[in-house]
Amino acid sequence: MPLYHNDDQAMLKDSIAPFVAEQAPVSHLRKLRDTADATGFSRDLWAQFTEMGLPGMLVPEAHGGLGMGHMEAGIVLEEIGRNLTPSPFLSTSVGAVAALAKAGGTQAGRWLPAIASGEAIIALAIDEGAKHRPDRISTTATRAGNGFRLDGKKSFVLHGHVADMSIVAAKTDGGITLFAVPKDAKGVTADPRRLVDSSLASHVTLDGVEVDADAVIGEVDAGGDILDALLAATRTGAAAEMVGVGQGAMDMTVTYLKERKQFGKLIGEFQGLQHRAAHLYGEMEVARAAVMKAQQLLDEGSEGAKLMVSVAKAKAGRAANLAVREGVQMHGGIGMTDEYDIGLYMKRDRALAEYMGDVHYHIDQVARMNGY
Amino acid sequence: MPLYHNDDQAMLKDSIAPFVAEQAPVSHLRKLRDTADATGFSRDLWAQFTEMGLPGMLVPEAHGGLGMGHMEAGIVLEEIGRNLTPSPFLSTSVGAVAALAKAGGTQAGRWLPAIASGEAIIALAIDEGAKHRPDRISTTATRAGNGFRLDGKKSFVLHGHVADMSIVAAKTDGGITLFAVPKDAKGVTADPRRLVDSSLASHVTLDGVEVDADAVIGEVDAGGDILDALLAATRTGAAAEMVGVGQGAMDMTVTYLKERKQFGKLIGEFQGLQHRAAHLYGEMEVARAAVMKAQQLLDEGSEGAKLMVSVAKAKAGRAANLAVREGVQMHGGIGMTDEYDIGLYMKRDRALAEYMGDVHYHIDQVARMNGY
Amino acid sequence: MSELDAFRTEVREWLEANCPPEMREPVRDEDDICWGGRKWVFKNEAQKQWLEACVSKGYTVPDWPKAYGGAGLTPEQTKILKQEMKRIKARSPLDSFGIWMLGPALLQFGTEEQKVQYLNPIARGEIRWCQGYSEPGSGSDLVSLQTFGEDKGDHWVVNGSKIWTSYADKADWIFCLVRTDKANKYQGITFMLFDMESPGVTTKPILLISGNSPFCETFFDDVKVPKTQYVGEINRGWDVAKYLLGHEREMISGGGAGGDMVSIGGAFAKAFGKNAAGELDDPILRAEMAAFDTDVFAYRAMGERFMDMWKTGRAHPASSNMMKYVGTELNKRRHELVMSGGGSEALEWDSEETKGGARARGWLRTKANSIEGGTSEVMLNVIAKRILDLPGA
Amino acid sequence: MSELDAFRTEVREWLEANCPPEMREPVRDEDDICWGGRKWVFKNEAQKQWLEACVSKGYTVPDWPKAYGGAGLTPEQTKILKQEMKRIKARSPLDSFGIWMLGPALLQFGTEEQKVQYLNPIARGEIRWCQGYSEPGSGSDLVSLQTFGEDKGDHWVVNGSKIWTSYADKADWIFCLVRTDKANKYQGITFMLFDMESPGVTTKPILLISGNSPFCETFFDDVKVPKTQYVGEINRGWDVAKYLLGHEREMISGGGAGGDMVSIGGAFAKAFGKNAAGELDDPILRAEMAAFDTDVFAYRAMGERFMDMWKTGRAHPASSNMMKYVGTELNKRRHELVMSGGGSEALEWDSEETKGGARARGWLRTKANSIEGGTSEVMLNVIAKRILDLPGA
Repeated sequence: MPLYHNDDQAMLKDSIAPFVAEQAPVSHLRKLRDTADATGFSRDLWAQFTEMGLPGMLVPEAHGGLGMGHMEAGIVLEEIGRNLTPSPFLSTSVGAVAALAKAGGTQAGRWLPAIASGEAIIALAIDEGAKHRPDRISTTATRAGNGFRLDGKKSFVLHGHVADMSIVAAKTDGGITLFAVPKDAKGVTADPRRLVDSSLASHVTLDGVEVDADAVIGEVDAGGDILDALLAATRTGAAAEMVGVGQGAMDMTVTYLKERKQFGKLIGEFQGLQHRAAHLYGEMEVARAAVMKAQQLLDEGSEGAKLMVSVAKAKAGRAANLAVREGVQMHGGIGMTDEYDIGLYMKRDRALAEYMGDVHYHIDQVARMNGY
Repeated sequence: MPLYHNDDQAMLKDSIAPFVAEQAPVSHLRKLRDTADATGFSRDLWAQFTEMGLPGMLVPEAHGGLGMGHMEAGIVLEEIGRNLTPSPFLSTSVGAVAALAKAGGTQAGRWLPAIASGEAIIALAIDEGAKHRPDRISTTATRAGNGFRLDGKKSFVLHGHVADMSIVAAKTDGGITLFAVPKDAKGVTADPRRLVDSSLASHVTLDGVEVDADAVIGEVDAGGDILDALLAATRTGAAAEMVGVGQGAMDMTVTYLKERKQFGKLIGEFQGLQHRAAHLYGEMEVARAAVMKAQQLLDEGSEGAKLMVSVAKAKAGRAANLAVREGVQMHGGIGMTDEYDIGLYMKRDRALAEYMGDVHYHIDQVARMNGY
Repeated sequence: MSELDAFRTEVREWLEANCPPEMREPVRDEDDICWGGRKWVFKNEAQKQWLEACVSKGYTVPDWPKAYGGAGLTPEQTKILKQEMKRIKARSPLDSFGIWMLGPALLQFGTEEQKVQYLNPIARGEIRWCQGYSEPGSGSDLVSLQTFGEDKGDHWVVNGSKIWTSYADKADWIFCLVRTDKANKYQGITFMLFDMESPGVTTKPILLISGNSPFCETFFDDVKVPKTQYVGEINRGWDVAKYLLGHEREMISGGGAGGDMVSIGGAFAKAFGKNAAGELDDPILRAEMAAFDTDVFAYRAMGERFMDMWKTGRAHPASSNMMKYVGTELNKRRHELVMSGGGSEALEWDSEETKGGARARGWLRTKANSIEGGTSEVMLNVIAKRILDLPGA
Repeated sequence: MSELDAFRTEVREWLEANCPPEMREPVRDEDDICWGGRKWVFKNEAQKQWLEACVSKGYTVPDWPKAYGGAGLTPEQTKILKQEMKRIKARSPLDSFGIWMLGPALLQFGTEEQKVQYLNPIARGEIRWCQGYSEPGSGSDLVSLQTFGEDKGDHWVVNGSKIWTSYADKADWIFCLVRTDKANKYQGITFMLFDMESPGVTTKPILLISGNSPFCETFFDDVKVPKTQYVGEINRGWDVAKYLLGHEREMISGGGAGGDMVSIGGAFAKAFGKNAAGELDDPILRAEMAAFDTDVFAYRAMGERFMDMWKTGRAHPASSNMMKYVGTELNKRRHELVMSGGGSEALEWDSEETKGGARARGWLRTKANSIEGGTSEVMLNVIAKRILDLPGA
């Protein structure tokens, strides 16, 4: 497969880009923020997403979805990134779908159609501390009655306070097991926090939460692979969204360079800024290619996907960080004001960079996967 | 003490700078190189150094030296760096003197006056592998007869093939012990290698070398502190020399920017290059200050010296590396030719950066000394 | 040296007796800073006591002459006072643009009368000043400013607007660059002083990305300024401004110079835990923090060197630009690392545990460091031109 | 797809039968490369066999038409051939500026006669070409070149000198930019071809900091060039040169695209040993190597994407400049890390163990990457102007 969008994908992009730009531009985020929206996203917008079939893009056709791949999901995520659109798309339609589709079984049968129909919002309860350490899960699931009893604390759970179901990673006797914990389960408390980018992420407490045996996603003790699928999909998706954030910030900044005058010149005429903008362009292009490669390898089910996913998350993190930093700096004083959008890009970038492993985590993974 | 050269130090600089520039400019290095000099430096030049009292700058007055400090030695080293002068000054007059002065005793009494009088060249046999790891010495010194028997291999021993004495760090039963191994000791072989900067460094093999008990520098098993003194002095000196190398490269490059025309302009008019040159200037100034601070703390015998020495070696390494890289790049094609001096600065910088711990080693030390 | 030793002893005893314990606690946030001024409300009794004690000794501006409210200390004595205050972690008794900016300008360019009139209330924290330099259309190109003062014989009538006036909504007076000659770009600006309560002055806070509003837009609508209220010469305000910009940079950049050698990696080691080798348990972040610490410790040495040279006239006049450039870029990098170190917790914007998103807001605030007081790009231009003497820079 | 599968099988079998085992060993140094030409002496029988086998199939230039010595393969088939060669680690049968540079120029701008005349000997490795672009006074400002060809009716008389002519001392012919109209900067250059044995041509190798001399200065003293020996139109050689510069960048940058995903950290892990956590036992160097590997793996993806887009006409025409910029800067960084990884051993300049200082010389060689074929600065200018459309760039 060549590493560019084929005709179908290009068509998808041509329909998604104007849709998101019109329905959920940055002003949409501002409105939710300024009205202190308590959901974290617009349910009306999600309904519009549903009309276009987006929530079920990655859901297999057998479960009522479109059976598309990560390359296609990435197209949507890039536009979400470019417009800073608050949306449960990444956790629900990418991360949760990847896990459920990989696992199959009861929970897949129950939730995948509900995701595809736009009815279910799913949260991913993986992290436990302030940093992403999925190899050190201490939430426990102990056998109790017909099922399990879950105890632990989860953090950085996007949409955790409104999700219809949360995928919870827990330690079981022989490994890691993933559980589908429904919204109304007793003993679950979600304490939502407003983050720097105005999104809401919860600290989730699981205090003796009892679930049936069939709440297990996949098999008991065999959640490692499913968790890996969830992580690979979510990381790649977050990277695609960051490419959108970085590209949006860069485009806005390049436009500004062509408009703002200082010392009797357009500031874009100054070679110092030209070279930095050109360097940034190169970094963004590299990041974009890395993300597409990760999407391609995931879609192919390739062995090499895991390495490329970490490369993509790290590289997109670096490039988008550069884009928002250069963006604010090149905008000068007005870039520091809440009135201008560039600062909002910096905030969203920071949250995405941290989500599911930051640059440092993934560079370290690259080293480990290469045996050093 | 203020962190600039006082009047005496400024006077010293005013006499050293023209002396080195006249007697041992870059052409002096070229001549040694092109005649495949087998010593590694000019003994005539060393005699001139001696006339000025330089070899014994750091030697206590009681031992016939000038009893000066690292700040003064740094003045000489900076000029050595700026002119790429091949010289045993760093190993003999800085590293060895620091160790011998710290240790006192027989070996100090024997070698310090000889250093001050310009008669003795001393080599430092610390490293064993390709990287500087002074905490992992495997050369052994075992008690034998009246003294010790030394076995092991040393590497990167500058002037090792011509030194009158080598300071050898070896493992003894209860710690590290330093030995003064004279040139003619049986079982020592020095295999000199031409390095990238045309200097000569030896692989030294110690094969059952027998030395008397009084060859111990300081006390048996108590060589750790003396080694620390040697390392601190040599690292700070290498950092000062790198400041000279970086400054020399930067000055040459800034001059070139004012002479070379491209696209009908002096290339120094291009803001892209201006900003990079200005950034480099800042980095060089930071490195210079760090090196002076390390010199000051060493001269004061301060507790904080060790940290600052690593900071200085690392920062000078980074800044000088930037200076030579920018130097070659800004010179363009001619910077790649052997005919122009800028490439020689790049080579010397690389050797100094590696000597007694590279940037990575010292940054790691900074972390360790700060408890992480 | 014994005179200085005696002074040190005296200072130490005085501080012991006069600096309230609450004023030895670290400054937690903006609220712990004492800015003074007509509208000032002390946050607590200790803050008031501490200011008054310092005012009585001239210690709010220790190196200013006694006639202007200072203590008339020599540079050596001033250094000792600062060292001793730092030793007991005493808070600054008074922060003030009057002390940092207008004061030095008046000391350099003011008449004797002006010095007495303006400096004493600054030293006592009675008048709080703000600075009116930038305008919406100017930015880095400060000298293109348009705010105009029309000559009306014994006064000017000022019209225009300023932006980035720090705390203009809380200040009593403003020092302000006003164009008084439209024909002459550089030599057509006057450095004026006037009361913010003058009719025609209005302010509007600017909401920043950090969620805070330390700056304002300030509008002048036919503001009358007596022709006695200027510093230096009429139409030569640019000289004063340039002098002050150097001073501001010195302040912004020198800020770090006397600071502690606090290691960022050391500060986070506990949160992350350590591996078997005693290393902070996030290897790549550890490496970045260590590289940063190395740069910062080196920069601190430069701060010390810069101050030592600056005070004795040894520094290149433009070296404050270099300090400002390097220092502000480092500070931005520090806060990127602080955010990484804090992880998802540091992202929280208004939770109690994070003190209302202190880390995130602080991180965003630092992005202005390399813009305010001259952008990094302008600093680099100045270094290229004035220090490296590059052509056409 | 089955046609391509059949082709793959065929290629695989042919390679198995025709690529000598010695030609499947990694290239160790310059001596293992086959450049061809009139003066060429094969290093061994295998090198000769392999070249001849490829020539007979047209595989030295597989995508050129058969009439010009190629195999006439489609892009898909060419890709398969390359994949299969890579699979068995086959060396390139023939490296040549004729293949990389002059060939594409002739294919684009040459007459049918010229194509037949010049391309066949290139494909067969019979004529080795060098490139005469830069001059001592020009550099990045290539179009300022001064070498002049005086019009003498049926021929030019060329005077001047070129610099950075790769292997000019070993080449048979040169393709060369010569000014033929002094009044017209861009439209006054002709892209000429002539024999290096023409009277008046002399070459002088340039000693580089790496100690090697792959480049020469080349002097033209009344060199007679028939007026048939040019490509494109007279005075329009700049169009050909620009086209070729793009191609050269594509080559320089695309070089890495097909390479293996070799990890630099992985390569050094053995030398350093590992700590208890399995990490390369030099934590800061490990971090830098890991950051580098991340960048390189990402860049490789861009190389693949770039080639896929370039071949199908989807790439921005200036994107080869971006590839060149990013790729060459990465390669310089790689060699800095290789030197650090090698420590003091890598500093050795002529010892046997280091194969005559191979690492140090290789490191120094890479410093030219961001100068030759257009400096990084020129690349950034082009990106700023042609991709970002910045004003005045």
